[in-house]
Amino acid sequence: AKPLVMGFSQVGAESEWRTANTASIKDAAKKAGITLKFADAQQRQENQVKAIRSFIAQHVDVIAFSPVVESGWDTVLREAKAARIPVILTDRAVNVADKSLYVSFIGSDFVEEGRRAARWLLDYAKKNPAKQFNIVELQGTVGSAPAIDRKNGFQEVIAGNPKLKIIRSQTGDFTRAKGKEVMEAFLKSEGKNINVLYAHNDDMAIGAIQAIEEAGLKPGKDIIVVSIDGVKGAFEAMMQGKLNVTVECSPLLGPQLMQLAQDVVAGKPVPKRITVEEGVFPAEVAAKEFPNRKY
Amino acid sequence: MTAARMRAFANAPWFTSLVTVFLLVTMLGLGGAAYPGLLSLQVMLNLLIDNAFLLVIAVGMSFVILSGGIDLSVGSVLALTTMICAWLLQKAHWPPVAVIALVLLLGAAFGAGMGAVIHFFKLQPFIVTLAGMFLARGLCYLVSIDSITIEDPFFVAMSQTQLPFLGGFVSPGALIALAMLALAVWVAHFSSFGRAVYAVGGNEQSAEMMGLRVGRTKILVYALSGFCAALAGVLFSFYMLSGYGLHAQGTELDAIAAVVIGGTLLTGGYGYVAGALSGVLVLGTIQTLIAFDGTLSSWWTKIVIGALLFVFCVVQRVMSIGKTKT
Amino acid sequence: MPDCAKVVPVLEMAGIHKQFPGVKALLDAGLRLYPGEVHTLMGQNGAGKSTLIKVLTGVYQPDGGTITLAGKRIEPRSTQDAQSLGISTVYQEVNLCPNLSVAENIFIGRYPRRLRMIDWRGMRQQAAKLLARLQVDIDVAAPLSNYPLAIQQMVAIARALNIESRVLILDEPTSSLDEAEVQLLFSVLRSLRDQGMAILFVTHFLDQTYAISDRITVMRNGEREGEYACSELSRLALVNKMVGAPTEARPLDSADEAVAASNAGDAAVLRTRALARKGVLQPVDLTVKRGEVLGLAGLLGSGRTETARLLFGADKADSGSIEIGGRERTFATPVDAIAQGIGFCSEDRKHEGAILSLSVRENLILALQARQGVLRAIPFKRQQQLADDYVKWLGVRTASIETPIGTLSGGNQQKVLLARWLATDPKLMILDEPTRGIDVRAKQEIMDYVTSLCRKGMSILFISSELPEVLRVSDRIVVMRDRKACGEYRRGELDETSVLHVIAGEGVQ
Amino acid sequence: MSVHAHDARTALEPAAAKERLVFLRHPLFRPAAALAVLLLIDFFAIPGFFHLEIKDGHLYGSLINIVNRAAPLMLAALGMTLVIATRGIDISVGAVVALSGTVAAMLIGGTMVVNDGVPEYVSQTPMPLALAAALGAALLCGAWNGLLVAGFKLQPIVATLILMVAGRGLAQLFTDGQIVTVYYKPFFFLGGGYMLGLPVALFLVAAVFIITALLMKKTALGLFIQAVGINPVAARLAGLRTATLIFFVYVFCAACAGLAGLIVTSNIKSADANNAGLLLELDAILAVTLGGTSLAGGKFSLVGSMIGALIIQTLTYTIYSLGVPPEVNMVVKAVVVFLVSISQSAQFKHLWQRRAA
Ligand SMILES: Nc1ncnc2c1ncn2[C@@H]1O[C@H](COP(=O)(O)OP(=O)(O)OP(=O)(O)O)[C@@H](O)[C@H]1O
Ligand SMILES: Nc1ncnc2c1ncn2[C@@H]1O[C@H](COP(=O)(O)OP(=O)(O)OP(=O)(O)O)[C@@H](O)[C@H]1O
Ligand SMILES: [Mg+2]
Ligand SMILES: [Mg+2]
Repeated sequence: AKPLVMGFSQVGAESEWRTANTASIKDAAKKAGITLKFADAQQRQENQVKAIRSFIAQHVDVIAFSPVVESGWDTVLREAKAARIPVILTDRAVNVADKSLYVSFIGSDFVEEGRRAARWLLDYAKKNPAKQFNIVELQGTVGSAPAIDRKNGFQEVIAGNPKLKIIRSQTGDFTRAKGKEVMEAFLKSEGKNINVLYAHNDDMAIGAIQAIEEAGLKPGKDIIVVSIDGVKGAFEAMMQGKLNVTVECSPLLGPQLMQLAQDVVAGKPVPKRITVEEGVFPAEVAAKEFPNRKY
Repeated sequence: MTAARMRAFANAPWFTSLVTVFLLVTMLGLGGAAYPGLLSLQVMLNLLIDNAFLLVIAVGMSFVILSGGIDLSVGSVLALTTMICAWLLQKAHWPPVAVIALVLLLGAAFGAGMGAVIHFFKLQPFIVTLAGMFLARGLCYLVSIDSITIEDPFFVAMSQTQLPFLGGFVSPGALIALAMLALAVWVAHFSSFGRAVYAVGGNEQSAEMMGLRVGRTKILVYALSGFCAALAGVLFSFYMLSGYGLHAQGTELDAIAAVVIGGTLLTGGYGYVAGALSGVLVLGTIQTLIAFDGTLSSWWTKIVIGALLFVFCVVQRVMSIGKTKT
Repeated sequence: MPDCAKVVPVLEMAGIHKQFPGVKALLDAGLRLYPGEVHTLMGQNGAGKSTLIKVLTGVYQPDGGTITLAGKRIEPRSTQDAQSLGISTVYQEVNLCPNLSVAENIFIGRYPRRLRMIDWRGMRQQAAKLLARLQVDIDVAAPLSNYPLAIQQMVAIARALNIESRVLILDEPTSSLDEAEVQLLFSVLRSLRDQGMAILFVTHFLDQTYAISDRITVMRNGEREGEYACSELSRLALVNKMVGAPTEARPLDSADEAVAASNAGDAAVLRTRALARKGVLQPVDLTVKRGEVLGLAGLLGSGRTETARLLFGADKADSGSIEIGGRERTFATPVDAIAQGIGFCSEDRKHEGAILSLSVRENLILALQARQGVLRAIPFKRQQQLADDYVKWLGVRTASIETPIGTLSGGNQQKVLLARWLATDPKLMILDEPTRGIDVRAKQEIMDYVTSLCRKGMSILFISSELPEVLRVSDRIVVMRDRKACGEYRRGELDETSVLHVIAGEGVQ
Repeated sequence: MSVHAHDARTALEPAAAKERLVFLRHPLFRPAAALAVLLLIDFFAIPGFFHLEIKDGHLYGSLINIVNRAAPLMLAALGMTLVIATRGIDISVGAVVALSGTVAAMLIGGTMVVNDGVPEYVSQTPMPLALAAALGAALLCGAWNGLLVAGFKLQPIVATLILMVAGRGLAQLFTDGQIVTVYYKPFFFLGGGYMLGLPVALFLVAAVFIITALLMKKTALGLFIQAVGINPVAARLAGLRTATLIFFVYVFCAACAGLAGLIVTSNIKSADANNAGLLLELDAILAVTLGGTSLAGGKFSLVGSMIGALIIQTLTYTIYSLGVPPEVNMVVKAVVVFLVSISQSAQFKHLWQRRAA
């Protein structure tokens, strides 16, 4: 039979995480014998729409994409539906009135990731009942979905607890350099007040850790560092005791996606929402887990 | 004699634009040979549909660049427009016509404001519009950090209407963009405002000495660009049905590139508004080629875009050598 | 000529003051202009003529003084103001838009319209008609920048003529025109005068002044020196009033001959063989000998400037060769020519000469520095000394050597550019219209430099639209016509009329 | 001839008064004043802003932070100043930063070997070689830009757009889109080390600045670059090798960007091809214009550009320190840029004087 053709529109290559995501999808496609049409949108929704339109024009068998943003997909998805091409979402959901416009969504739940980070912190706080926890937050790119969701999830959980308080919050654009720069400023203006750093991704945490060290403090001890993603660098930091915990957000959805695509095209019923197995990795397990990390 | 006529032909001011069109056709031809299906009618129409907003922005940018200025704020103004549209429609429940009228007005006013600052304080357009870019982008987040989905029936209808055309379809947005282009070409070549723009771009001091209203022209140019950016924002709202602060990042560079590729000189005074169309199509074609190829990784995508731009610009340059006044 | 006692002036400027940083350009200057007269404004370079005109036309705001037009006080704030008041102006430096077509440059701001649209075809026809009145026959749809300065000047004049106005102001309109064109312009001006228009005319040519004007206002150092009826002022008296001190009785008239050096050796400094460029210049053979002045005469567009540019490597020749000191050279860029000891003073001062926002000193040393190379900077002290010396020697009127050259008057800019090349001590100096816009005294001085430089062994290729000037300084004259050289004559073989015959293609009689 | 009496004294008096305040008219006065005002606001709004202490044998404090962070921007602005002076623009500096940082990081690379919790560092390529390669890559980029602008006579903005897009792609290609972490201590000295109590990056900037300034003052480069920027046609006819000059400034600009890339990489101990130097070109151009250099080319001020870069970095730092909510960052930045540039315009001075009078 002719190999299955999948059109995949990726957000871009803005982070290691994303690159791992792309690599996983490409590998899995090769393994599954699926012809992958890959298009990079360079972080822009309009480019994704263009790519999807060109997939429709090329009559691919199935379209998958990681939406840059949740809103604004109605029209083009309708065109896909009219062309009878099933659509699978990865990584992020979309916000459309008609849920039949896509067959399935496979990916992580950013809000839940924020909650998990907060829950870990609550647990930690219980072990040190006497202390007050002043938190500084390094947000992702202003307006981006992970930044908004991870912030909300985190806040939701710590809201009821007077001992946990966010004293500073600023964007670090998901990058090491900005994370470091912003943390430097925080350290200057808040100094010893800061007990906890919550970073929306590992990269910013790694940058901030450098800033903390340069300020003469011990990350992981003087300031507890909590972050999200679970990239290799985070594990290295944890092994050195500089990072306390990272909440996994797995980019390795390639195999699951390919399986799903084959099922969809074969006409098998598929669940509307598939959540990826993700863990929470505190520093204690870092050394053991490190060899298993792929990205 | 024929040699002389050839020379005159190559020296004609529209020659560069012609070269651009020729190269565009060549590129599409080669692409069509390599990727079957590329030359289908709908793909060509998609080129228009998907780039309608960019075309409108590039039209406004053409005027600014012809007048010797630059406008970096257009992408942000577009985003701000989508945001205001979405907010007014969804949260304040305004009627769509009022919303569109208001945002177009706001866009023009925003541009005029920047133009006034540029003119009265004799500041550099680059810096003023850069500040405008930050401002408009920042205002988006003040409206809402999150994206807002637009459910207004009129916008939805504009988004989903497919006007049949020779067996394919075009969107209303694409038609609006083409109409805007036609209007702009008329303004540039048959109105005294348009000619004043060229004069100011050619030599501002001389234009002043010849008794043209340089200040008024400059302010109007930026107002026009702001208006176009807002119109592009409305088209974008049709296209995406959402308002979002991160929409259209970097569009200003695309627009500038489109204008320049279309044969307009960044130093002002030389070029054609119609060139914006060929510039936009060149950029769109490059993207379509890459999407049809479908094997490029994210970085190869960038490298190939760069390479295609390079080939295009150099060939364009070599073909029109000897005439360009830089 | 109107009777000044009875007629009221259409325009009166009085007590005008204007100060620039470091310069008092106008000090109590004034002017009276009557309907139906041609009034010439005269004065040395930097006397304030152009500034006075710019104050009148709203380019500059005066620091004090009054302007009255047809009995009403006016305060033009911008050029539009002045235009709408009926004052039409041709400025000294051509102020047109190079990117627009010739026709548009004439009509911009007041297009002929049809159906509320610009009527392009009508505009081109009218433009062609207007230019035909000045006997210029060119493609009016082509961009202005395609044409040499002289044509641009004609376009500027055509533009001014087209404006319905009471007052017409021409600031050195003739500086790049040849004799025939000047005569044409004059006949147009006379007919306008007869229709009652008041015309203000600025020139440095005494002949032209006496040929056309009814009255003369002389300016000196930013002041009005006096106002005279043309018929009552002798040439010598006029010059004395401009200069401020009685000059020696030596006639400064261009008609009079100065004695030239004529010590030309025989060694050729430069020789071209069939040097040509397609569509621009047909094969030319030229020889310039050591210590001689070789004049190039010809009408506008006869290819003199092109010849000069090829010799200097500003444009690349596509056939033929240049031989210097017996060795064949090719010049791809001016750098190569400069290395061989050639200097070139362009006719287009504003676009090809002066670097406007750099200081006089920087402009002056630029070519010398370029020849020395980027790394061997001329010490600052030496730069100052060079600049000071040349400014003094050529009598450049400038607040200091550190003022931007753009703020100097036109003639003074020209002197600085001349100095730029003199400083490189070239073997061959190409002077394309070096005396354009230069006052009588300075012109005399420049001619004297030219001859004295030759005495020191420098060779000069001299291009000028003023035939008498060419005749006077040149040891030999090559006449050009239709982009090729059509004759070579030694000093004395030709006079003005015979040159004109050669130019017209009739040979020497 | 009627002559209006004119009171020359009234006209001259203010002029005389102005002579005494001549420094007010110095082109650098206004950028410097803007910076001073910004610092003054910081002084009142941020406690301990000017506080400096010695920590681990070097100075530590907000001011040190600002200059340290501003170092890459200052370098980029230095190169950009010369490009702008020739009427050009280089929007590829961000990509060059990414590229040079990537090359250095990949060559030095190294792996962390954890022995009993003590990390050890090993380098792959000798560091000097790696640094030379990184700067070499930057120079190549500059030569490429220079070739397109000076050789092919492409418009600078499109010519450098090509590298802006493709350069970052190349960097990502080298790293496979991963962040390359460097595990080699000596390399960190460049962007994170201290000498005589001050950041090493500061010395690098100072060195480049001094070399550039000397080059501009002691050779004729400065004059030539201005001449080319103001009137390229006249400059060529005066015998300048305009193409060579233009080629040179692009190479120089890329070299500065390359050095900036090394500092950035060394500072965060890793090369992030995706994000390093992102939009640095805009900030660099902004710095140059804030410093009073016109984008139309010609006269330029290196010191002005340095001040411009410091204004931008101080502003960023202030925003972070004041606890401005992130969604307002852009608005604040926009307002400050507006205010600073308006306050620098001559027209503003007129308005102000008229009000005062
Ligand atoms: N914008 C300016 N800034 C400073 N000084 C100026 C400016 N314009 C003119 N000047 C000075 O004013 C004086 C008068 O200049 P103006 O151009 O009026 O002379 P002019 O009589 O027209 O001379 P020319 O015959 O050479 O054209 C000169 O000393 C000149 O340097
Ligand atoms: N009267 C004219 N009619 C049409 N074209 C003209 C005229 N005068 C000059 N030109 C243009 O001038 C060009 C050649 O001019 P060039 O500058 O070589 O001549 P020139 O002898 O130096 O004249 P000039 O006196 O202007 O310096 C021609 O290409 C032609 O287009
Ligand atoms: Mg003058
Ligand atoms: Mg000539």
